[in-house]
Amino acid sequence: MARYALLKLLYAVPTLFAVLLLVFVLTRVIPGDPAQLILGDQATPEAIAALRTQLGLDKSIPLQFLDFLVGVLHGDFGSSIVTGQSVVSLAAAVLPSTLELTVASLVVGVVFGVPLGAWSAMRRNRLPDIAVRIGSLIGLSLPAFVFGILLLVVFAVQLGWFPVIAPSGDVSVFEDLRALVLPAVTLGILMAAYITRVTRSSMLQVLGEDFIRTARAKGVPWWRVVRRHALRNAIIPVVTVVGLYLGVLIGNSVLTEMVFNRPGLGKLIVGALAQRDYPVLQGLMVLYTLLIILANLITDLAYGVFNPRVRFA
Amino acid sequence: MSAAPETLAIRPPAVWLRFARALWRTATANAAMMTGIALFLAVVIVAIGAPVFAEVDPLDQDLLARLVPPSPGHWLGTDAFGRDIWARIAYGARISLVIGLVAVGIAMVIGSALGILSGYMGGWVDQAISQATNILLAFPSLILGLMVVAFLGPSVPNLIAAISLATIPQFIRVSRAPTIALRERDFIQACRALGFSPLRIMVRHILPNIWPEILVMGSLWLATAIRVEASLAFIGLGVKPPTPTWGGMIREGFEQILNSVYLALFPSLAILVVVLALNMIGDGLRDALDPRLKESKR
Amino acid sequence: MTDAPVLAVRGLSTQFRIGGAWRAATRNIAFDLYENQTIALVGESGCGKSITCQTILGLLPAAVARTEGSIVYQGRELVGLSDAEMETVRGKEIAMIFQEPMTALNPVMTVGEQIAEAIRVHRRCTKAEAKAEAIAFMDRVRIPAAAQRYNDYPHQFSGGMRQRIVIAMAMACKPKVLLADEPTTALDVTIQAQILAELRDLCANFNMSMVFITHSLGVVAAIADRVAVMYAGEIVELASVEELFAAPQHPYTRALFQAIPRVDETAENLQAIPGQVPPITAFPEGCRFAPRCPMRMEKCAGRPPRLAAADPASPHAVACFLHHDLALEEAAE
Amino acid sequence: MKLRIEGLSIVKFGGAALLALALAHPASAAEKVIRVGMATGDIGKMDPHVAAGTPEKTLFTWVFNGLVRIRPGEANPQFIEPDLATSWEHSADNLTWTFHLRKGVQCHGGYGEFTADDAAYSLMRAADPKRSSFSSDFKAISGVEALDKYTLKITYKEHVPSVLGYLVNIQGGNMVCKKAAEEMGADFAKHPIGTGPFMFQEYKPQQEVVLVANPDYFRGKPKIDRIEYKFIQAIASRDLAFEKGELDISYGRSDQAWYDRMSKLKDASVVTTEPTELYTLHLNQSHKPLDDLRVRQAIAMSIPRDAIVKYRGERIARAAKSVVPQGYLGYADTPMLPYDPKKAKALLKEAGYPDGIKLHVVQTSLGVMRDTMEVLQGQMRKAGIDLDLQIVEHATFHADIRKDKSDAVLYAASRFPIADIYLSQFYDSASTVGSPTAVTNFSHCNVADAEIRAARTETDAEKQLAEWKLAQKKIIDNVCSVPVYELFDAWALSNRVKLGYTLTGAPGRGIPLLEETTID
Repeated sequence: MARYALLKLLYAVPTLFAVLLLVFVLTRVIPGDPAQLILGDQATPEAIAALRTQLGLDKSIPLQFLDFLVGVLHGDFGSSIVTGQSVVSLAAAVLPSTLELTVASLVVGVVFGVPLGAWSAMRRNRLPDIAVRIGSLIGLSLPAFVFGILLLVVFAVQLGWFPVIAPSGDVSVFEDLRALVLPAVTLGILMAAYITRVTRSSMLQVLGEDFIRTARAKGVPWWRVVRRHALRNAIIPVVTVVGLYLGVLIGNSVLTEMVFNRPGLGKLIVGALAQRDYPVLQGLMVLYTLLIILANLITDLAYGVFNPRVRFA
Repeated sequence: MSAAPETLAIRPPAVWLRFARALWRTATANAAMMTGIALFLAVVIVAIGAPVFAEVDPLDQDLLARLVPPSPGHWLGTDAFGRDIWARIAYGARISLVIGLVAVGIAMVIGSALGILSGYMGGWVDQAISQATNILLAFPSLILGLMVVAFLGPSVPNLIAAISLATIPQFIRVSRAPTIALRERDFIQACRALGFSPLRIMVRHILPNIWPEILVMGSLWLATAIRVEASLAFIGLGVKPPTPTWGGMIREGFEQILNSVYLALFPSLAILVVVLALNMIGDGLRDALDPRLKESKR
Repeated sequence: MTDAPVLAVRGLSTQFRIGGAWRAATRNIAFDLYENQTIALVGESGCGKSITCQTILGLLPAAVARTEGSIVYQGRELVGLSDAEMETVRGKEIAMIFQEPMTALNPVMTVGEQIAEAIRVHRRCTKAEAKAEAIAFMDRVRIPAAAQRYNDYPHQFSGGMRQRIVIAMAMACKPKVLLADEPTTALDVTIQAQILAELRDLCANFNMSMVFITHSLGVVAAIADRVAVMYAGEIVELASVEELFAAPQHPYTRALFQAIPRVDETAENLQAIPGQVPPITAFPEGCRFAPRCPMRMEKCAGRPPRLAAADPASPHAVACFLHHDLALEEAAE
Repeated sequence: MKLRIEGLSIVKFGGAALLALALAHPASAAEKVIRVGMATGDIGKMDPHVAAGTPEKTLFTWVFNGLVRIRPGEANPQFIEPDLATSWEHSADNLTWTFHLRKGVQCHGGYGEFTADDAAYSLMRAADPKRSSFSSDFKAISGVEALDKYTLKITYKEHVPSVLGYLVNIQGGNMVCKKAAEEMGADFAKHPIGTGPFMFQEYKPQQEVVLVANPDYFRGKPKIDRIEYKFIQAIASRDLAFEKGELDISYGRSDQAWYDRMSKLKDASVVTTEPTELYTLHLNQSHKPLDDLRVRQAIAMSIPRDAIVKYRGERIARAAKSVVPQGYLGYADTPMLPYDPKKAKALLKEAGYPDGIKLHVVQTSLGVMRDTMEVLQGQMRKAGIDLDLQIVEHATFHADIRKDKSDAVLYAASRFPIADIYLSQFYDSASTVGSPTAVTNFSHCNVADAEIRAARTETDAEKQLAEWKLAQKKIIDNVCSVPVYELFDAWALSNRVKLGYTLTGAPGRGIPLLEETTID
């Protein structure tokens, strides 16, 4: 398994390189000049040219790429051309809250999605099933920010249980978790909606399998058939979907991060793109790609754990 | 072996005929599917006949009647420019439906084709497709959208291309895994032994077995596709204003959410109706196409 | 043969909900199973053999299937029992094995666990005890190196081995009755013989009765004491193996015998009989075989014949107006 | 069955957790803290001579001083008063200025006393195009010299309309400490050092900057201990945080609906401040059919200025009355073509466009700019003018409009309140985009070059005003652009905040928090 993981990571290197190259070229091909954006609309062309030189943007793109690669090999990802902060420190500042939110919403999604999906499948076409299905579709159709704002209005402003904006500074773990609840639920609802659908569909298929009948024929009580036989098989495709969605979650939680004013990788990437902050964009895309690859790897390994038919070779 | 009576198995000569009959039988027997079809047709009719259903011009601004709540004059209220929300939803259905259905449709076809190919062929084909998938997955949809703008320029077809591109990996992944599992199953082994061409095996034997999953995934991503249009609007790939789209309306609604919740709510509900309808149809389709699928034991 | 049957089935009818209406898939099934006896249910695919077995164990989903009639197991009525009550019967008193060993086992549980589970749901015992017993049963059904293979998953076994595991699982609680639903159909011919021998052996050793479903008369001869021939949801002929093979009475049974040389293990349609088995939604009013029967009479279309002995002294029963004039009392549903 | 029970227990557990959370209250701090919410995802370079955005400028208001300042709460240069300089005098020709600095002013972080040397360094830095975004404001300076520790002499090559205006504590007029700037180099932008009432303490990416009171502030130690300057991009989140009391001051939205809603909050007030931003639609004369005056006049007549002001909100917006914002030195109320869509159509017909015209416009996706453009689009439609909007991301917008890609450019700007800056940057042909001296002349306007340039060096105030007035008239008659409306900044303030002055204007955009500002 370790060998498998290592091999997978090795395969990731060309992916990483391709992503980098794409990001590098594309960001420089699209219109928009970071120097202009930094200096504002009253800056003279002279000042802008000077800043471009200072930032090394007057060099050819291949040369810039080379510079960047050399830097990366030395562990230097450069500094933001907008704020001057080092890319590594920026990434380090936002990564914990991104991971925290991702894991928390994953937990919310699984804790609600799997049981609801299984329940829905077992009560197929009856009231609980219909309710769960419509509920999950509402979860999918309504934008996260509508939920987010709704949760804020009810639980933060009116009931006062949670803060509107995440507390900053050295707050207790408790305060930190408290601020995590609403954003995790907001993102988790979407996740749960997906998981519910997939679990239900997978569960329906598994419940029709012969081995379920075998288990029942040997007198295994129904709840135990569901738990030990059906769910353990039905969970396998869920693992794939969860893994898949994990990456989407990390990158596309921007709106949730905005509503709850949390720092995050997605927000930072979008911000860097808007500002044409090339070094930050490059560095974060490396990090983001690594996270995706890691998420894939974990999914693969988890898949193997849940599915004995898969062998790691 | 099926728990349902085996005598039910009827084998008409052609696939399309089986499809049509099964569809018709399911549709007439399945109230939910009928409702779904009716709902979806209703949305399509509203979209096509928007000028009939909404007498007001969706572009007509009334600067002094902005953010009006639902009322007799504007029965879904007005937006931040005093435009009638109902008219904009009706007209917006045209582009949003096209974008959602076409983008997901394309992604579904290309994605599952690649996924099945990858899962069935294995080896270097699988490696190549998986690597490409990883690269695509590594781009948040926003950045992916930007790539498309940079190369193709903004337009509705390019918008659809961008959304498809962002969605394809999902379908690759969802179809690849079960294909790998199926590849080892006896009936596929048997097909191979009989010398069936890989193409025939993939299309006629693997696809019918995994496409319930693909359908479910498709209905899931439709809502996302319609909404992604809104987020791409931020980077210039959106539909040009003042043309109404549901995604664009939701984006506008975000700005005004505390002033008037209807701006974001109604287009979201419109998306919900379409997704609901398609899910009802999708579930019905699945029942029709998948004779193996049995009722739960209780 | 003792006096009281272990399992007595009377007037059993299983109905499915199709398009909103209840349709009978089987009708008026009746047979007795005595201790140490094997009864074979023979017929084409879709004739209701499997449904009858699953009905006996109450395995059909209540939402789509309902049962009328009576199933008495050792004096206890099984029809109408709650699921929880049935759970004490399944596996412990009546067990079942299936046609498809490839799919009958849970792919994510080790085979050992699956056998041990059957033991543990019916008896209070420790995990270790259950494991030891499971290994003993694996040994008993001749799985090589049983102890080592306890922790293997189903996909690591061949088809024949998997069927042995399914059998071990069914035997784990030493049931009185074994329902075997075409247990050899999916296997190679050589393996088939081994499994049949195994089942015979087990029945004898464990004092067990068996309902054996097959569409192959050859297999019937090898394993059964009595035979019930089924067509379109009904038993059309019921006799001892000897009598049936010596003098088949029902035109359908005769057709089956005529078809033997031309039927291999996988062919399911009888070329010898023109036409097809009618679908459940289109059963004919009278004798269900009438449309395909070469000896069809006018009255065959009117009322369904009853399963009865032509000669009251003989246990050889047949449902055909060629042999007697007895009709089923109740009109077809 | 079992699952249902498990589901329920999860709900119960969740409920218990919520209850537990509800019972815990955050400990209230004894120190006085003002929390300000700003509409941004993050802050840029915290170098006052580089950053030009509202989020950064607001911060600079608290950290830096100028040689002079505009009286807190006002935005008009007529209220200029001493800041780091206590007095000043100038030569008769206005070309030599001498400033006498306050003694004993300390730079933050122990970087020593602020002296004429620092002031000279600061000005040189602001005038250096390599280090400053505002160098053009100081290009008339020929020399800066520290005569002694507390005396600074500035000499000018030519007459400048308002020398003091450029030396107030905004943009290039902010005084940095030489030692800190030199020692830190590029890091200065991460840790700004000034002389103001509050000192930079900590930056958290995407979250906030924390500032603490400067105990040695020359006007006295501030009454509040700390400012938490929070970056909250989404207006809804800012509003909710303010409503719940997690913010004391919150940057609002220039929208009547926002104004009305926030005005209803208890214990809070909504304030609109000058300077306004003037929204102007620049018509690119180098593109057909905008080279035709009649077409431009038709456009001018297709915009219902008053209706648009009503739409935006009368507490938030006022109709533009010239190409220069109201209140600027040299502003002249200049009559413009009245709203008349019928006449506009007729003019288009006369110009050879009986079916109306279509303009291709590059437009930013940013909030109010985009809203305004959509309103214009909806209104101009009625006069047969079709705006084909290509909505692009803000960075692309800035790049594209400087490459002449758009037929018309909607631009919002506030400048130092002297007509010259506005006129020079937007209407002097030297500033035409694409030229080496380009600034923001998007219309290729050149009809008022003579007047703009004459006024710039005119020493006679009367004559100068006359030149500016003529320039504005010429620009408007030629319809180089159509000014639409001016928008105020809107803020929500908790009534617990006592600013210590009456707030009507904020020259640096951000609300000044001073030594006397406090919070109950």
